[in-house]
Amino acid sequence: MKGLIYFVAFFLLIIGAFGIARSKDLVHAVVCLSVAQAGTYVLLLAVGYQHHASPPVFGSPASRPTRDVVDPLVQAMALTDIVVSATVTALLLAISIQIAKRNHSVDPDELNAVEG
Amino acid sequence: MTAILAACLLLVAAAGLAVVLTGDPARQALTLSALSLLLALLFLALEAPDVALSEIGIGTAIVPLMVMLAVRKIHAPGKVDSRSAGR
Amino acid sequence: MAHFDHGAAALLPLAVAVPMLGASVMLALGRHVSRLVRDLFAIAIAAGVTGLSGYFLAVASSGRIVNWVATWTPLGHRSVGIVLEVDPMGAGIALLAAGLVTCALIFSLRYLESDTGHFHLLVLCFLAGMEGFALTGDLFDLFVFLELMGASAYALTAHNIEDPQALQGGLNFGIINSLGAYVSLMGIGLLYAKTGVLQLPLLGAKLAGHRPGPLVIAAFVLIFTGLLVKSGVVPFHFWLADAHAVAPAPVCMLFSAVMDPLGVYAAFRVYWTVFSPTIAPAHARVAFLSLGVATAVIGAVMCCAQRHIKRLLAYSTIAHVGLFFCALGLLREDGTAAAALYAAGHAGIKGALFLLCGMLLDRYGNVDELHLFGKGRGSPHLGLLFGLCGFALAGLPPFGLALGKALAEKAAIDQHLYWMVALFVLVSALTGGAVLRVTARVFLGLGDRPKGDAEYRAVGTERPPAQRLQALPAAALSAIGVLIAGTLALGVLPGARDAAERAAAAFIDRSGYLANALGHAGHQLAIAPSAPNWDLRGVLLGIASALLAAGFAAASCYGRRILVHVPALRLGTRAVLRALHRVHSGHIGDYVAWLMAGCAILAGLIGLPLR
Amino acid sequence: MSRPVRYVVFCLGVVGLAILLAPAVAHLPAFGSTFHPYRTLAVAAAVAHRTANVVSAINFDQRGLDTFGEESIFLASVAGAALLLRPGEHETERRPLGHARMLDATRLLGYVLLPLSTILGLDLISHGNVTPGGGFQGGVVLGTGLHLLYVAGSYDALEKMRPTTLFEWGEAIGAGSYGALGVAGLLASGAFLANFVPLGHFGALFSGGTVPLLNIAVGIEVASGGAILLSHFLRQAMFTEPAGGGRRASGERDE
Repeated sequence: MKGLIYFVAFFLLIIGAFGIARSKDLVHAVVCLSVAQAGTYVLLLAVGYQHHASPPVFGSPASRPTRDVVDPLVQAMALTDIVVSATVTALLLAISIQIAKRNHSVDPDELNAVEG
Repeated sequence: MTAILAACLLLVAAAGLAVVLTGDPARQALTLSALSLLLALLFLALEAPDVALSEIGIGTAIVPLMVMLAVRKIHAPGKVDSRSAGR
Repeated sequence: MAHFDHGAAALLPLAVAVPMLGASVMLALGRHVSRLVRDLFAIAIAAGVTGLSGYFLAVASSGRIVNWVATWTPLGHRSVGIVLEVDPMGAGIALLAAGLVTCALIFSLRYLESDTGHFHLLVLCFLAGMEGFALTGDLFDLFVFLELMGASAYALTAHNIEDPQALQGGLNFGIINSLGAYVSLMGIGLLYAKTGVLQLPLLGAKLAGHRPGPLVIAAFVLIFTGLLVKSGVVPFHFWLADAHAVAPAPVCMLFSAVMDPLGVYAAFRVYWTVFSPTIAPAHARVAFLSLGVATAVIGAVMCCAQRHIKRLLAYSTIAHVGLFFCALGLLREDGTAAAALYAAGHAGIKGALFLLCGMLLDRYGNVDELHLFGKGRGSPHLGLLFGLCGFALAGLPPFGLALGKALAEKAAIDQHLYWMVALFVLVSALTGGAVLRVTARVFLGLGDRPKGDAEYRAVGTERPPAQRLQALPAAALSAIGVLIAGTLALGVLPGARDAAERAAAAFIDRSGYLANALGHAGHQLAIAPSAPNWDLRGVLLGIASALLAAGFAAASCYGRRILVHVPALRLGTRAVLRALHRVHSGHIGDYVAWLMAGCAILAGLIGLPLR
Repeated sequence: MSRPVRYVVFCLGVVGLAILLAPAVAHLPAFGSTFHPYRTLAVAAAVAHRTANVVSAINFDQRGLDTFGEESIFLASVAGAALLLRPGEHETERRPLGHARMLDATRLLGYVLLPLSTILGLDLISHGNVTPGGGFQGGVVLGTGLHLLYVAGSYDALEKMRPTTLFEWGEAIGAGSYGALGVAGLLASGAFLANFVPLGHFGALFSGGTVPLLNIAVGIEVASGGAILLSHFLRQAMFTEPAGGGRRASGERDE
């Protein structure tokens, strides 16, 4: 199980990066970036997991927390990470839209505004 | 529990691969929301309801919506090319 | 480092909160007030943060300032909170960031068109990110502020949506930096899995005394990947030239002068506080020095090969980052002190050069060296300042940059690393020489009139010709003047070297950092006997670099005449440059591939010697 | 670099990473183990501050500075997207004319979902300190919920309900209150973001001191900012076009 979950985490990171490397469309590349980021969520939550533990939320007012819960810190980190993902995606999509207008293409192979 | 977790993980990996291999960004918006949904399930299985809620809100709604709007702007026929007149 | 100033400690978070509150006000009111009010408001906020950071520096020089945010002070060795821990190095770079943002805002008083206040808002967010990044003592908090700097910086880079280069530069910047940050976050996750803490001082305490196992090495490599991307270290540097060449001049200045050095600062902060007790300096040194040398050499060569002046300056920043890495990579107090002075001096000069580029763009609508050939004759003031900065960049005493360079060379000689002295002299001569070559061609019209400038693509303009400024705006000139004067002051004020050495001693003092974080008094640091700033050898090496730079500039102005007679040299140069150009393709896919390869290279550099 | 060369460089990197990571993962604590030292501390600290949702306690109380940074990222990104999606020099923004022709069923769905999503969003925000969810999740639901009106095809209604200035004010107030609550903590008890409000009873609606207040601040910011973000993308995709371009103003409509 341990091998599988960490493998999936790094697999998502690498496959996302690979998607950017082979991308023929900037929007596609931006989406692949968010796939790469999904790997970080999986890794963080895997680190904090504990078998037979509950979510770190003690809903009912009366019960004092006595049971074991999974690590809430990695969840807080993952939450922040998700916000970052959404905002970066928004910015990069906005830039891609403008690139499409100026260059009439969003294929990285055909963009040559900067080089050398 | 372990079986559910393993199933979720394999589905997430497959969905991630699918998103990357979907060349057409318009379809990617759909595969991406599928990936997000599976991620949310995985997060629930990992006892992280807060994260699952965020992922559903962000990953299945806002980001695919932005992707679709961006694709519409970029790839709508005639939309981009008509810009050349303005430059 | 014994006493704490609780007043200063309580105020630490304000360095982040004040610019963010300013940004909120800007968002609410920016549309509804005049341009001037927006400008003055933003300048006032940045100046306030500058004052605050200056106060921190003054307090920190007699003892670290520690703030467990929201009073989550540790019980024993544990705390759930975030710690802000500031030593003179951290306060110094925070001061540099705030001061340069103030200069950038003053410069842009009449520079950028913006009718919503969003530009100012983003600059304030960027400032908040840099301040948090400099002051925090928590690994995840570092990531958060890295992303805050990033998000504001991507948008600022692509600010000019009419310019394809700006857009592509912004996109490459955004994708590579985000990917680097995610890789870092994975490393943070691994380290957290092993130790269960996130605060830098506590992480160091957890790792102390253990042999560096595969997990620690992996965490080191992953965390450093993101920080090295931010610093622009080879092979993570590709985005840097793209972004720095195209952002509005005042923003470029912030990128080159503070943002990249902040990446270097964070890398060594994390190394010293977290990893130094397990990956010993003797092992890590090889990795840091190799990266530094590669970065310095590739940066310097690419710098000389550019004709887009801002791009040239960007590669010169890469070269200097390489030099900082070499000095810090000695992993000793003297090298660290030298790098601090070097980076501060570099910030002033490089900042001034980018602002001068902004004025060139303003006047001539172009920053192509060959296109501008001889056109700058009408602006003797700009030319004079440009030349002065070129000499200062090469290491001419008594600028602060030269002082840092001289001390770095001294540190290298003390370690018998004579090749490193040669590297410092050569790289600074090449980068300074490239700026002098620009000065000679543009402002003096020296050398052969270059051919083929018509073939070159137009260089992105920041303002349509009708709106170009004819007179040099006083505000902009004064910002440039302050930057150059500040660098000069750094070199001539007595005590600059002492202050840097004390800051360096605190920076590498891990046990003191830990003790202060836990509320204990650290041990007393031995204060070195006060030394004069300059010694003869340093001055001579500085003058030699400056002369070499002038010689190099002359040679490249008249180079074609020489090279015609030496076909082998010409062909060799051309082949090398062509290969380098092909690698620096501007293609995001290539950059991602290099990022992955860079991870592996870093892993090899740090992991193999430990096997 | 050519594509094959790029793939070779990439693959070499991946091979190196694999060699680095495989033994590292082997040295990690076992998956699902009980080694979570931070968890133990964080739960105790959350209980001490009577916050039933420990994730919220960490986000807003124990590590409130991280969330402050996160909200700043959000503020910067929304402003950045607005800056980048502004109409260019040669572009105009066309006003939408009339209503889109939409299926009644879709429309109905939109109108039904709107109040539902509003209620859900408000509920998520207000109970963030006791149940899963919080300002961010609720804000996202609220912000997107408004766009159901767009799905319902009534762009005019959306424009009326979503005056950008008002939302900018909302976002500014949300982000500003987070910082202001931090400064209030500094003034009231001498530490930025200190939890200075009475803590209430464990599990109650208003428990956890500043946690529900910060939740509301974030909720306002994210709902307004999310609405602004989506509206910029929407305007860009639907109504921004080259000035004098040959396209008819009311030519194209919804998908």
